Amino acid sequence: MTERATPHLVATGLSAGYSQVPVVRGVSLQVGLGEIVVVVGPNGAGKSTLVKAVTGELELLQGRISLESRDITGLGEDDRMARGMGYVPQLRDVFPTLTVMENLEMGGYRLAKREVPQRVEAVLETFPALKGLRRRLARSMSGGEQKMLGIARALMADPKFLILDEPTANLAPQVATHVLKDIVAQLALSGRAVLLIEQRVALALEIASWGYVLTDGQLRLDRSAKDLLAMSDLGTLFLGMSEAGATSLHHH
Amino acid sequence: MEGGSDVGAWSFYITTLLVYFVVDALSAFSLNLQFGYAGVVNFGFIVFQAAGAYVAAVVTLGPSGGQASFQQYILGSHLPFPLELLAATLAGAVLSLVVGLFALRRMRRDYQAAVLLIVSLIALQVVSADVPLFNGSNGLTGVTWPFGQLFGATATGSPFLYLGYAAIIGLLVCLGVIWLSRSPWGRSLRAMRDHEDAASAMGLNITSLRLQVFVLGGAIAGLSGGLLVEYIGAWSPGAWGYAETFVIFTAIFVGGVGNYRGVLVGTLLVPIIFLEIPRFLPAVGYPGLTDSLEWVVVGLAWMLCLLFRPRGIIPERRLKASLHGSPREPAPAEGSA
Amino acid sequence: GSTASSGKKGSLVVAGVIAITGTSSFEGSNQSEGVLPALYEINHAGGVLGHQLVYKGVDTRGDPADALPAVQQLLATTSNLVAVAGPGTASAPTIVPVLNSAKIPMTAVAGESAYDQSHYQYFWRLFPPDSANGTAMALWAQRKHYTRVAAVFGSDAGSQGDLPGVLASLQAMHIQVVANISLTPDQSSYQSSVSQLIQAHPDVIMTESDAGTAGTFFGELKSLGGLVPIIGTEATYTTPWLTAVQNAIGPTDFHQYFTSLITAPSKPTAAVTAWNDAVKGAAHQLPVSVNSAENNPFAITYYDGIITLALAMVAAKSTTPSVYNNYIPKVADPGPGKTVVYNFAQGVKALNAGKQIEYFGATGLIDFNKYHNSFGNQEAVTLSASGKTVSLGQVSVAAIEAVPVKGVA
Amino acid sequence: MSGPMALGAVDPQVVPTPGAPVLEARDVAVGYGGVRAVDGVSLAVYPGEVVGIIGPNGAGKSSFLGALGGQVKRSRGHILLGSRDISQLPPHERARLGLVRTFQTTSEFARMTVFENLVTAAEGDSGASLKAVILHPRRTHLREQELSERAFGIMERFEMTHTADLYGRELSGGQRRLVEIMRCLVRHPQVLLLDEPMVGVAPHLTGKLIDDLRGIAADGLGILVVEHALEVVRRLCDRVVVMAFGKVIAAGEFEEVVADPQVQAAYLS
Amino acid sequence: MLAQLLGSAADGIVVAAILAVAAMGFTLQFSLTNVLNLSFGSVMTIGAFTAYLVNVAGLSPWLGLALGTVAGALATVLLGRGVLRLYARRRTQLFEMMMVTLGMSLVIDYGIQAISQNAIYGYTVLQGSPIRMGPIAVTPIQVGIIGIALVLLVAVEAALHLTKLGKALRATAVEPSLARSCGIKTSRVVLVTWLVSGGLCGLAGVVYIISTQSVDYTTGELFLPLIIAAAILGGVGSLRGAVVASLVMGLVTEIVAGFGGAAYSTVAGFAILVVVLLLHPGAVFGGAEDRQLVL
Ligand SMILES: Nc1ncnc2c1ncn2[C@@H]1O[C@H](COP(=O)(O)OP(=O)(O)OP(=O)(O)O)[C@@H](O)[C@H]1O
Ligand SMILES: Nc1ncnc2c1ncn2[C@@H]1O[C@H](COP(=O)(O)OP(=O)(O)OP(=O)(O)O)[C@@H](O)[C@H]1O
Ligand SMILES: [Mg+2]
Ligand SMILES: [Mg+2]
Repeated sequence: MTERATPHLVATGLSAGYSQVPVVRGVSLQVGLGEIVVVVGPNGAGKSTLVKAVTGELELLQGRISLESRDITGLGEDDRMARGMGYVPQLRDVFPTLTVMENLEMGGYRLAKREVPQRVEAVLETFPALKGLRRRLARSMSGGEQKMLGIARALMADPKFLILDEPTANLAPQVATHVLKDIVAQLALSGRAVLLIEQRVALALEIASWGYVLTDGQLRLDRSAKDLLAMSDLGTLFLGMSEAGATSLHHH
Repeated sequence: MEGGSDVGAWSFYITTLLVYFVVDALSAFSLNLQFGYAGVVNFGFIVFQAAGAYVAAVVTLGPSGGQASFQQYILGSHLPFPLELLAATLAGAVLSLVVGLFALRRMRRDYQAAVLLIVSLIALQVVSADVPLFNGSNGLTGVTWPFGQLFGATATGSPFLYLGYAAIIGLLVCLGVIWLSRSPWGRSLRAMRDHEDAASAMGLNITSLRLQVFVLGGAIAGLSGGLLVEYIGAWSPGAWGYAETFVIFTAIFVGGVGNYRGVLVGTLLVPIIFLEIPRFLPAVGYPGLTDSLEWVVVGLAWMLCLLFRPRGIIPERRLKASLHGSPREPAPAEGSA
Repeated sequence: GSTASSGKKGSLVVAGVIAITGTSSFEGSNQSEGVLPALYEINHAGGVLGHQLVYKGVDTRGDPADALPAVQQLLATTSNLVAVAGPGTASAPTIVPVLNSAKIPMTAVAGESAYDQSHYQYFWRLFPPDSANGTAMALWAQRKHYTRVAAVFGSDAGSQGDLPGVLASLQAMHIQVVANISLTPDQSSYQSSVSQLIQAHPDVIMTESDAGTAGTFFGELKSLGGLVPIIGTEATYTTPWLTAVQNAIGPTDFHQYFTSLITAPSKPTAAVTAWNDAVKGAAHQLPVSVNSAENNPFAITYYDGIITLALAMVAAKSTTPSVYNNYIPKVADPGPGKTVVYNFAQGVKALNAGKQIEYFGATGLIDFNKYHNSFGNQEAVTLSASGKTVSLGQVSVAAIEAVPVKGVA
Repeated sequence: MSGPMALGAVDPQVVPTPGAPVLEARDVAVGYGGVRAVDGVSLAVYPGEVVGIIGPNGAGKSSFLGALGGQVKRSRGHILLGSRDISQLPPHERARLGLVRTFQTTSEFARMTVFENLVTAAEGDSGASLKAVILHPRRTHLREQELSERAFGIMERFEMTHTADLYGRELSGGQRRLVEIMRCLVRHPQVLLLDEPMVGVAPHLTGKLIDDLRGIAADGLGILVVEHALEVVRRLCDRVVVMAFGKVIAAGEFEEVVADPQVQAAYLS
Repeated sequence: MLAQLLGSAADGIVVAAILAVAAMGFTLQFSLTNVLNLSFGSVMTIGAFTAYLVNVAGLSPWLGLALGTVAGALATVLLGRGVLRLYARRRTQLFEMMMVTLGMSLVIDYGIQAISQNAIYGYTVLQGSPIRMGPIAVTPIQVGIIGIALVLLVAVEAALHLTKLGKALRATAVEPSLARSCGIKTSRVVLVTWLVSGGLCGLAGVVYIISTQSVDYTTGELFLPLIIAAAILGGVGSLRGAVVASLVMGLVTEIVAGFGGAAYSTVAGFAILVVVLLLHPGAVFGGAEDRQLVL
């Protein structure tokens, strides 16, 4: 794997799960600066679980995680975020009883006070739909609007390493494309590291540089995105797809 | 020495505890149906038991002598068995219907709990202050049990018979509760507990379901009150402070919410063992110190139980689909390759 | 101090069946203040037939349902139980039959009129029924020429007992009740009740409530300038109440305004001296100061009850409850040729000398009627600024019984 | 296709007359305080038809579905199921008449197993009432067996059999979505309202879902589906309605609607 | 008639001020940690006894007020950190936690009963002679308590909605995990919640006994139901709501008492809650059902 960027996040031999029962077993992955790394897999494969282990929401049963070659295995969620991680969870990604502005301020919790207004404006620029909703409570917004807010919130801190768990869920097609092709791709271009989970597999692989296929809690493939995209049998082999499904993967 | 320790005294003591166990088990089952299944946090539970107790008392005490007699009450009459227990059951049901109509409105569950707690306080104050109702804070005395003419006037005079009588009623009702909660109706209750909007979008009438379970629970509470008052022969506001509701709740938590075997164990542990064992502690310090410390011990035991068994001694069991009348064995868990 | 004889024979238990925790926990305090000195005196005089007596508190928590197993546990585990002090108001209906059928003599303190005509063989009551105390208060008011009475009673069980007697007696004596105020215990403020009271312009307040409530109420009454004479029931003449109200309105005003009607000794007697000695002897065991225990009418009554029971055991030459029970009136009631004794030691001495005795108690003459009730004259007392009981006068049993009280059987 | 035991006892009034819509919304509006989320939407769904609603985020699609299902208060307009006006009925009565829906935010029963989630979906029918349970135990038992057959059949189809005994709260995001949909399939509704049913569902299962939905529509049922994935909409829907700012801005066949310049401007730019 | 009404209304405002201080503390704690803390009353008692002991030691009653507040804050932090957190680590659920706090209140209350020998202690400080205006009579300290309540309302409300920490508190209350993933140190934030609400609780204990003029082990426990009622009536989490609700309940109880219904005055106060529920069922509905404990 010589062509990969210098690793920013390195996870080795991760096992994590719920009530001491591992769901994800022995997964190793790395994300380098300037890279977009995609994890794909069927429902229930353990993608979100893997991500929660990386953010620290779930305690590790086994394995180590390092960020910028420093071991962060023992750190709590808040400390990991303080080291430049950002996270958009799949579910529960906004503070429902806070307004849009307050949500964004929380996203920029660790920023200096005077930086916040600037960042808010910058982030709202990327999601114009939120502009008119500054004082709206998050729980009284539409599904897609909430998702946008969730992403915007995570962008506030301008994280060096961003984790997105199905960020395009509930988003209208052009917004989804905007998120992946403009925002995420732009982040990578500017030297950030991105770990992305997507069900819009083809679209994700298009922008990604590296991809992992996770099924049943274990890594099955670890290839460059181009290689994965070229594998015509990717869907049938690893994602349990029928022929029809596999074609839809490519012409999405 | 006649009054001293002998087999008789011990067996009376144990019998009393067993009668209480039956009454508490009824309460705990009914509360578990309401809380564990339907998610209704009935912090006013004891009021419905009290309603049953008062009604069972007054319908057997005979007409009240009014202000001139040493106790005044309403509804005085001489109902024979089993009408007095039916009246008690009905009292619990009717009162819970009335309370349920406003307290079960759509609101956050913890608010609802607090509202019902307040109902409990209001009821206690009204009954204490309003003497003509149920003789105010002095309460009612002289209640006998239905088979008094046959076996001796007071239930404590023939405790074993009373235990048998209570146990049969208790057993039947508890089995009924178990059966109901395993039925599709019980499952609807759990659906309502977990997601009201989804449940109603599937055609469940939330308002009616909640009221059903509240009234059913209230009826059982009333019955348990009737059984209790016929045994101890007296009933007064001192017997139904809101703390009594918490004792039953704790029994459920300690035993295991949603699991009737757990609930039974909890009922045995909390009201009986937690609250009785400290009576055996040796006296220390000034008079009263031991009794205060007893409660400290009860509180600590309570907390330790919740700490070491957060899901209860026998936690709620997952109802495995294969056990559920399905002809098919569920496929073993496999990857989706 | 160490007792005269110890451990020759096994000790015997006197149980106090009473609310020790919960809202009526003051009952437990009253009781131990009387029973412990009695036991001290008895044990100090060599015990009963060589047995030492020990006290065991049994907590009813003020709840009949809790009281029942508590008492049954007592009966099951205490083979050497000889007597019970109590039960108190809330639990009596459930407990009296149980103790009676277990054949344990009890000196009950339940004021309910249901026990005015008790047929329980083992039930003994040295207390006046609640109504008698109320009648005495009304008589006292009449004697003081008060014409406008305000009744201020707590709404809790403990405080409601005397109210019907008060109201009925006032009615019988044609004294006007200008306000009848009920206080819910433990509120943060009673200002509205206070102003209601002031606007009724009473010339006297008759009252009973728990101590905390009284402190708040009278404190506010004073700060709004509404103090008038106060006549309290027997229950107000207990330390917590006295302290709370004294604290709230200050000792000077307290002494000036406050009177309480209590069961009273007819005169300072040898029995009262014995009682005072006993309290001092037991002081280290008591939850309150010697002074307040000495003046607690409930405590004195308990004391008399236990001394009487112990003397009955000596007279019967048996500690078997069913045997000595019959001797209880024999050692207390007055009669021709009986030797009057004022304390336990005297009684034992006289009995051992083969005499018949009459125990004249610290509360005065004891004379059980056929319902096992005995109560004496009532006395109006107040507390001096230095905390001593000052007698203001007496209301006789005869006067009380002469009032045609209707509605309170 | 009703089995040996009809699960959804259907009100005769609700059965549409031939050629008439099974669900009709007339001038429906929803407001939240100052926000006009739905502003006079009229729309009809005919038996056997799958109608898609597309539109930008915040267009009012979910609010409209909420008004149809009774979860959200209408400020005006009427809703007809068959020939019956159901505008005033509470959600559970609409459901009993055969109007079944999913939610955009999944609504699984968290402390019930997947299996129980499915069988409970049929509970709204009177078969599960206290009365039926007490008075007809035998019938209840048979009904349970029938239901569990169906539930296992559906779980197998969506590769969820291995999750049958997992609690709702133990599911992954996509699995929750599948439970949400499977619950609807347990019933025999007249009309199905689906709010973004495919979000988070792995691609190969979306294919199956499309086939299934088309299949049951063919049995004479009306389906109204809100969806952002255009590929899905193209393959699933007979007709598409485009909403923006609470109003319908275009309607018709998929290809012609997406070609509409107004739609292009509002939605696809 | 009017005089009586005015007098009662004035009394009602005094009662309301005491209730408001307690209800603000309670509502804050409840909405920010999601623990329905039934030991809140016991902590009030701790604050009250602290003030009493300061008085016994012959120190200034104002110091008693301050130390009572501190004692409430410390006790709450100790219980929250030392006890409740243990349970949270074991994933105790909302209602089980309520039971835990109930056990805690038993231990504290009866512990205090044991230590205080079950006696009632007088606390007659800061009384002063009443200021009279027609039928209205209030003591200076009562005016002071009303002032304290208002100042606290404004201060805490502003802190909660205008400061970053306040917003972080609210964020943590709804989505603790998401809050951590914003870099918020939730455990520190929760500490602040305990401190502030505990301080209010201790202060409430002291002002309560200044009014009742006595303290015993049941002091707080008996006041708790009223506090809970006020918190709910005001809408949990809303300080303004808690204050308005306290005012309504204070006025109702005192006016009912003033017109002869003293025995039913508390009942009337509670009945308000019931009436509001009947007339306006949505009034107290709000917030997510599936809150998690934040400890
Ligand atoms: N409870 C509410 N209070 C106030 N406004 C609301 C509420 N719910 C939704 N809205 C607003 O109403 C509008 C329509 O929302 P709705 O959820 O119906 O949109 P949608 O079309 O489903 O969007 P999406 O595709 O993002 O799910 C949006 O602007 C939203 O912000
Ligand atoms: N809270 C939980 N408790 C127990 N098991 C869980 C929990 N959350 C998830 N699981 C289980 O862990 C497995 C992996 O879940 P995860 O959410 O990681 O899947 P995923 O790959 O993200 O799927 P999806 O694409 O559907 O989001 C699933 O089988 C699920 O049942
Ligand atoms: Mg996932
Ligand atoms: Mg939507």
